Amino acid sequence: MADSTLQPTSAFSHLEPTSLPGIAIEPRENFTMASFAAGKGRLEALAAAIREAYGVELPRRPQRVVGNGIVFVWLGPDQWLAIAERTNNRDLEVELKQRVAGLASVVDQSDGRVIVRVSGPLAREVLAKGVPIDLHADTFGVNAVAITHASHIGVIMWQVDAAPTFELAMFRSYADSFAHWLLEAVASTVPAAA
Amino acid sequence: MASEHYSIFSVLREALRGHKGWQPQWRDAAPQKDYDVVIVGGGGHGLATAFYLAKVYGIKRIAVVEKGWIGGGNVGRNTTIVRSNYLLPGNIPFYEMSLKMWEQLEQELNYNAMVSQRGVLNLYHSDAQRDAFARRGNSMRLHGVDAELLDQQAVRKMVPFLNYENGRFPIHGGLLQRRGGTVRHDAVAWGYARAADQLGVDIIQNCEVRGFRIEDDKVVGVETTRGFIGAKKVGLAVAGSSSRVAAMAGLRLPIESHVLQAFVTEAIKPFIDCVVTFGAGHFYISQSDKGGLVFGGDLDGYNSYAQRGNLPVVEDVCEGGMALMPRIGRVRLLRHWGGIMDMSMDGSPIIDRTPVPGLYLNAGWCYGGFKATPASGLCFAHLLASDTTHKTAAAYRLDRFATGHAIDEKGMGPQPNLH
Amino acid sequence: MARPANSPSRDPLQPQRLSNGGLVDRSRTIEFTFDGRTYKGHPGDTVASALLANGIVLAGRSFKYHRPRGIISAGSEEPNALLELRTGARREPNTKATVAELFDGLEATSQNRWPSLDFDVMSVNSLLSPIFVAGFYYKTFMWPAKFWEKLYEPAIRRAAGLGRAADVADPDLYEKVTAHTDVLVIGGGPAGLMAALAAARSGKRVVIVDEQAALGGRAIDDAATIDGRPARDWVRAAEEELAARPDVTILRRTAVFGTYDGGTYAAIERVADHLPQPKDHHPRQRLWRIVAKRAVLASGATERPIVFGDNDRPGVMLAGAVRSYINRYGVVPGDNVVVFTNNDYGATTVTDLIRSGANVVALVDSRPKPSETVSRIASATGIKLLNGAVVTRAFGKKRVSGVTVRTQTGAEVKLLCDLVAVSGGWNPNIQLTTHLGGKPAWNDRLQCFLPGALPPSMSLGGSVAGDFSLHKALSGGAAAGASAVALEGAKPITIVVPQAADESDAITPLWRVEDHAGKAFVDFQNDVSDKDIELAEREGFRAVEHLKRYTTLGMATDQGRTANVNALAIMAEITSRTIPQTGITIARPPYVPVALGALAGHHRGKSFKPTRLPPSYKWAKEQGGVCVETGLWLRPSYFPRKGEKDWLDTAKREVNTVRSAVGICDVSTLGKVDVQGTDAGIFLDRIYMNNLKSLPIGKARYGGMLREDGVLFDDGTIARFGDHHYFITTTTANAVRALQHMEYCSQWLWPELDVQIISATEQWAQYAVAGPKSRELLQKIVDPAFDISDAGFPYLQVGEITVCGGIKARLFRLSFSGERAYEIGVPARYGDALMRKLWEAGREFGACAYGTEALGVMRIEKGHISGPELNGNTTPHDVGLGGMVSKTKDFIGRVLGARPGMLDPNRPSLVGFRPVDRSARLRSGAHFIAQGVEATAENDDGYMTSVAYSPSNGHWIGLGFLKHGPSRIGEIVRAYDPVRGGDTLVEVVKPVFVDQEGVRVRG
Amino acid sequence: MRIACPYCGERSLDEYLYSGDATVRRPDFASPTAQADFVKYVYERKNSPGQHRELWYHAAGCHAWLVVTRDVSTHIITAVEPAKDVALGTASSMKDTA
Ligand SMILES: Cc1cc2nc3c(=O)[nH]c(=O)nc-3n(C[C@H](O)[C@H](O)[C@H](O)COP(=O)(O)OP(=O)(O)OC[C@H]3O[C@@H](n4cnc5c(N)ncnc54)[C@H](O)[C@@H]3O)c2cc1C
Ligand SMILES: NC(=O)c1ccc[n+]([C@@H]2O[C@H](COP(=O)([O-])OP(=O)(O)OC[C@H]3O[C@@H](n4cnc5c(N)ncnc54)[C@H](O)[C@@H]3O)[C@@H](O)[C@H]2O)c1
Ligand SMILES: Cc1cc2nc3c(=O)[nH]c(=O)nc-3n(C[C@H](O)[C@H](O)[C@H](O)COP(=O)(O)O)c2cc1C
Ligand SMILES: [Zn+2]
Repeated sequence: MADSTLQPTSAFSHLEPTSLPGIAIEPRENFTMASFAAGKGRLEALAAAIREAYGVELPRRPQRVVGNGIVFVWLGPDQWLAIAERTNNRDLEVELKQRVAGLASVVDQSDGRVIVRVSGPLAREVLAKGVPIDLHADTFGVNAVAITHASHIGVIMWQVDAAPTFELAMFRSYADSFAHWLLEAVASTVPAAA
Repeated sequence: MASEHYSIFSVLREALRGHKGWQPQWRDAAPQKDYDVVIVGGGGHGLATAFYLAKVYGIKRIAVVEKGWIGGGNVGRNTTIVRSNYLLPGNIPFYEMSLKMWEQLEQELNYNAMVSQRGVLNLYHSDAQRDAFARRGNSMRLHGVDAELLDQQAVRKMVPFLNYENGRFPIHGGLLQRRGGTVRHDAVAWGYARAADQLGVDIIQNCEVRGFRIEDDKVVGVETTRGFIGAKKVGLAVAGSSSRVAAMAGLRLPIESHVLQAFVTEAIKPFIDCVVTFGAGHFYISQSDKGGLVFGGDLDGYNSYAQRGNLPVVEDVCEGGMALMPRIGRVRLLRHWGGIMDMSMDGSPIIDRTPVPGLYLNAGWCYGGFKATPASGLCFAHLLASDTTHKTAAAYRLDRFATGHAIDEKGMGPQPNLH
Repeated sequence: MARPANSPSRDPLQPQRLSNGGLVDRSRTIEFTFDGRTYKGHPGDTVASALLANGIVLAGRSFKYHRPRGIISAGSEEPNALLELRTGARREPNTKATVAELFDGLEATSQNRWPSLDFDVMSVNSLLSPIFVAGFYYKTFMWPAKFWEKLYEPAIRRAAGLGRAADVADPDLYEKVTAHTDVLVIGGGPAGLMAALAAARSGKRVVIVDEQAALGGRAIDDAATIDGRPARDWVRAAEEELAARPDVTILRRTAVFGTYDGGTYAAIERVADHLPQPKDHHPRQRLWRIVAKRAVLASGATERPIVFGDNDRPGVMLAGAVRSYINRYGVVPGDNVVVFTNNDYGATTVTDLIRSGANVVALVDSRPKPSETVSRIASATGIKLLNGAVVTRAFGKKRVSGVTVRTQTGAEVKLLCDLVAVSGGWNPNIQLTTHLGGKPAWNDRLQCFLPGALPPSMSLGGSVAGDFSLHKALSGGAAAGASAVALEGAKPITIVVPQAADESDAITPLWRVEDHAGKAFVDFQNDVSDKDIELAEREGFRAVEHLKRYTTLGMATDQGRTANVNALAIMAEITSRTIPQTGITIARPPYVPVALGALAGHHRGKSFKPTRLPPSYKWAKEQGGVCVETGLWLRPSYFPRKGEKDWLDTAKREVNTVRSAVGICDVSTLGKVDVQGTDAGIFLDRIYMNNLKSLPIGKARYGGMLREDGVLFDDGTIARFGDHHYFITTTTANAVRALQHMEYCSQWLWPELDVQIISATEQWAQYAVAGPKSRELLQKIVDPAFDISDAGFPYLQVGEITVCGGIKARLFRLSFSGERAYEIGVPARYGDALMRKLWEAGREFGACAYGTEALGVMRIEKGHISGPELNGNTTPHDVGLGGMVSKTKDFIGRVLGARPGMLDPNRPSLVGFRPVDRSARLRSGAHFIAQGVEATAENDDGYMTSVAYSPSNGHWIGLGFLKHGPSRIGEIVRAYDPVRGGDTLVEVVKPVFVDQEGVRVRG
Repeated sequence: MRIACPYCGERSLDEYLYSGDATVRRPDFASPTAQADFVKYVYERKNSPGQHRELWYHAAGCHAWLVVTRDVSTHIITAVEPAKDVALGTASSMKDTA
């Protein structure tokens, strides 16, 4: 919205991209996101429509699939979150409404959630200080998704790559609280200065 | 039947002869063939009921049957708080009567149950909470019950050890009932048992009720692990086991059984003088005469008969504790345990007849029935003896759910685990 | 007493330190203080081993009698040696000297004594001990009644407790970690190490924990031999192998303290307790939540003493602890030692003592005939063996100086000594098997309780299972580890069990020595003697749980780990029952006491709960907005300006501005739920009490949700955007519960409906723009393509629009204030910018920002209900919304809402109030009493729910529930508020104070 | 306690909310005995020890309502099914008995 007089602001007031030995963290907000839920009896038709439009299979378990410029994250039974970079005014709500009209209910979530990326060899150790699920590579591999909580804050998280890189999405209003916890967990994990 | 009178003199006398002369505090009675009244459940309420039946209503042949050892249920595992700072007219007079009875209890029983009116302070953290407490305090005052609304300064003066500086939910003040406090839980069971025993009540331990004998639609006795015991009337005071025992008579109650945990720390030098409840977290605390911090929080939240809880609630409660009193960070938790609560659908108790003639019900005490022990005993005894409702317990009817007269202090509706 | 002549020369500063042996680092000497005096020790010491190295055994005073007490054990079962560690904010009461590791500069102070440990005035209690028997206070202090609280109890409380909590907040950090594993091995002794090796070699994930600083368990304490080499070497090799495997986690200084449902174990790691201070940003302790598919419990066993006269004299120590001090710490706790045992393992202590150069005065073995092991030891060492003999009494005061022994013939002999090593046998550490309700099972041969039914997925290895010898521990551990992974689907592997001795576990029970003189303690810390047990029995407290509660036996910081079995055995003996008939008290978590800070972790102070910030938060702070906690949210409550003296002043100005011009308020915190699907309309009709079928597209309507019991649960607006598309709002407080309720209805009650419920609360930054000038203001924001004139966008209209040059937005013509008003929503990332824009645009209209205070005032002026009226006990009729309740459809709450009690005309119902003296202030929470009657409960007619100073009226106004309220309009009643000293005459009025005709909302 | 959400996998107690007996079903509002039926439905519970079929909500997870079969004396869980499937009669364990 180049011609708009409104500029977006970050939900994080003190989280900057940071790289420390063994771990890097980065807030990520510039996405367009939409959640969609299959209408009753429309699940297969919806899956076909997505296949048709994006060439990927909607995951039926807590997984995500990466398509061409779009990612689908399982969000619960018969529900997904579609995520794409927010370039060229792309608006997934609008886009999906066209493609799955009559098959699913689509809701814009681009602003509802913000994402924090945590990566590096210490990522699992840091996250285990707030996230209660098993992040072992054999259990939670690349593209695995979990809806859970981190330090009392609800998160949807997934693994991006084997670095390992994780992304955690949380409601926007929690961004600062989450960052506060995360920085504490990072500080207590990286070897102390002295 | 032990009849010695307890006093410093009897203790000194016994000290001189190596304490060889003490008698059992109550007889370990064997069941007789039948009784006028059989009370099922040797907890605080059952024992108190037996005592008042004998003492106030002159009933002669009374038995209390207990499946384990007396006092082993909730009376022996609660956080010992007594108070009458209720909100609703159905509740206040009852709990106030109970508090008044606590004030006289030791002389009545000749047993030191350490009734200690050290004050119960409920903290508020917002204007809305303050006003809700004001409503409650005013309700209490209208009933002639003591209540004070403290501002932050007054609270600070009284309990300086709380987190006033960087709390997530600032402490704005508190509702104080000075006459509230704590009572030594075990002593309540033992004191009532001893006093009831002295009046001839049979206290029968290790005797579990497994069924009711019902003839001509009327209860005529109980089947127990020690055989049949006949009874003209049977009163249930089995707290967390209410549904399962009532089911033996074909009844379904408006009750779910939930687990509540309690916690005690290592003994430390006393610094908490009153009972404090944290209005913004699930946490309340007092310090026992031995020095242990005794505290608790919310129910675990799920149906249970297991008498133990789970880790998330342990953490939740301790988080509340640290939020309220960050200086106890290095004090150690010594033990935590659980009890089974007869959570009623509106959070208030039931003292009533049942649809089965001869069978009477005292249940639904939730996690607040310890403070009710004396009044519950008296009102239940009244009902058992006279077949009429004691006027102070008139609201505790079983049919109030059908008629739409729930007594819902917390306004949580028919969700027992939310009360 | 003199040190034996043959003893090797020792460090004069640590007279009891051996010149070699143990895991301590003699190359470094560190200093610590105890009661202000400085001593030396080595890294690897515990405070106890360092004290003992310095020849100190007196470590504390007992709880009740203030008897001098020494170090008894070398582990977490210690009942006596409890110290205050550190000072100031880090002061840590009741710390077991036997667990606390030494660090340079450590400060330790003894407890429960005044003025000093050596001379404790309170030890007069000891003289009064004939009175202070178990339960004496239940019999006394009752007269006069008043004196209990004024006199007796304060005195009791002064004596209560041991150490002191710090006076200020704990400065250290704590954290929590969740770990998942295939196999959790609890205990790093020989059994645990073998179990871990067996499990790890199969490739499974293993976590092995031990509460001590070093692994090895009793194999280290006993300086055992494994595969022909010192156990410590074998342990090191095992550790190295485990450490090299990526899927093995070794946690030292970590005690598993609780077994919970579903294979969850809690453990506490003492991350930095062995350091002067935690490292920067690092925690002092860490709480582990370990989720394990299988657990192998290899927790070993704890030795128990024998009860005899004055068995609490400092210098009377558990035999196994004596061995630990010699072999693990290189300290010999005494020079002339009497060993008193009823079992072979205890007798082995002699060998270690002799090796360390101590003089073994005698081996007193209560068994009439020497066992093979005992004969072997006696002949190898040449010590004096007294069979069939018992120690009847220890003497000495602050340190044992000798014992009286009754020999097999009944003769009494005195033996001089400065250390008595006692072994009454071993109690397997079964606590973690009972936390889920498992009942221990008595074993007659071993004379101890073994685990009974185990928690699901737990198995046992080593002495906890009664496999007492080292050989059995190793093989039992290996088997447990192998079978645990086999059950998890690992291929069976064969593991070679190393060679080790199969020591004898022969024992003949002896619980207490008959006819002893002096006081014989069973529970040291709580000062419970065998006489107290007899008294309890006499008074009818025979059930073990009664015994415990009456005498407080087993209730101290050690939870009776050295006391409980002895106690119940004595009770069994007195009541002529067997031990299994007598039973054992239930063990509860935690296995070792756990700092509360660790159980709270990160969640304290401001981090107790997360904080939610609304989109305009930053802007509001810049504007000086004062924010308050609303659930988890921080919301601006008012925006003070210079010259305003308080919040009230500010709120008045804000209200006036809204009512005369325009104001802006962040209402983003309201719950927002998107409801779609072909049955969305039917669904909403079932969850709202009012009719929604007729709601046209592009319109919004107010609605009320009931609980199934007919009580009003929540209210909000329902907007319709399309045929099958609705957007509803809930109150801020109920946002989460309302969503949950809707999901319950759609998934459980009516899963056949085609309805999709998606929360959109955080997607939209939503601002109320209210006041006569609101449209003009918005006109400057809303893109020109959209007609927001009163005709084009009337009251209750909703629409999808764009603002500020193409930003998508939603506009709702709703009003909580009663003014012409809108709510405008934009995607939350633009929330901050839109607020700034509205602010700028509003300048020319004199706009203000307003917070929850003004919001509250205006809704009260309009008689709109909110939280205080939705208190969980009110019906639609109570709040004046009875007319909205549909009579034609089914909806949640319909049927039970029609019970007689719910429709009772006597229920207080909503009306308004104003003070008769218009300058008087009203307060919510006041109760209504009719004039001329007494202020009593019978005359309580209701209560005030909400009050506000109404700038529009120039006086205070209120809403409240009053019996027969609507028919009492015009009546004057008392608003009685004794807790705040208020008693105000108020006039009952209609609950609308502004624009009663409701014309302003339409503009 | 850990509950295996059929969608998310096994999770700890703190992700879930308990919501009571799953064996009672909402009665017909139009029945002549509706009021008595609703009283029973809303208030009266069997609440017996042993196996219990009960509703849980995966609050911190996928928001599914679940029917959990659990022994309330041991806390051992033997089945977890989507409430939606149970209500529709399509849960796998129900098919078996149907
Ligand atoms: C952790 C916890 C904290 C609490 N805190 C407080 C508090 O601070 N203040 C407060 O007022 N209340 C509190 N309570 C609640 C209070 O303890 C109970 O409401 C009250 O004790 C219940 O009454 P009771 O004493 O008669 O019950 P119990 O002591 O439980 O007595 C019931 C007895 O019935 C026996 N029984 C059961 N079934 C049978 C059978 N079939 N045959 C024979 N006997 C049977 C049981 O064994 C038991 O002994 C708390 C409860 C718990 C668990
Ligand atoms: N022959 C006998 O009569 C006899 C009797 C007792 C012990 N023993 C000896 O004991 C040893 C038995 O080996 P084992 O491995 O079974 O026991 P162990 O005592 O050697 O090891 C147990 C380990 O578990 C740890 N531990 C206990 N509870 C714990 C908890 N909750 N959390 C974390 N750690 C915990 C302890 O610190 C200890 O290191 C052998 O060396 C054997 O010779 C022999
Ligand atoms: C008010 C109160 C104080 C307690 N103080 C202690 C204590 O100091 N030490 C202790 O070990 N247990 C203490 N307990 C807990 C009991 O030991 C016991 O766990 C509890 O009564 C439940 O019984 P159970 O664990 O046998 O089921 C206390 C219990 C209560 C109710
Ligand atoms: Zn789930």
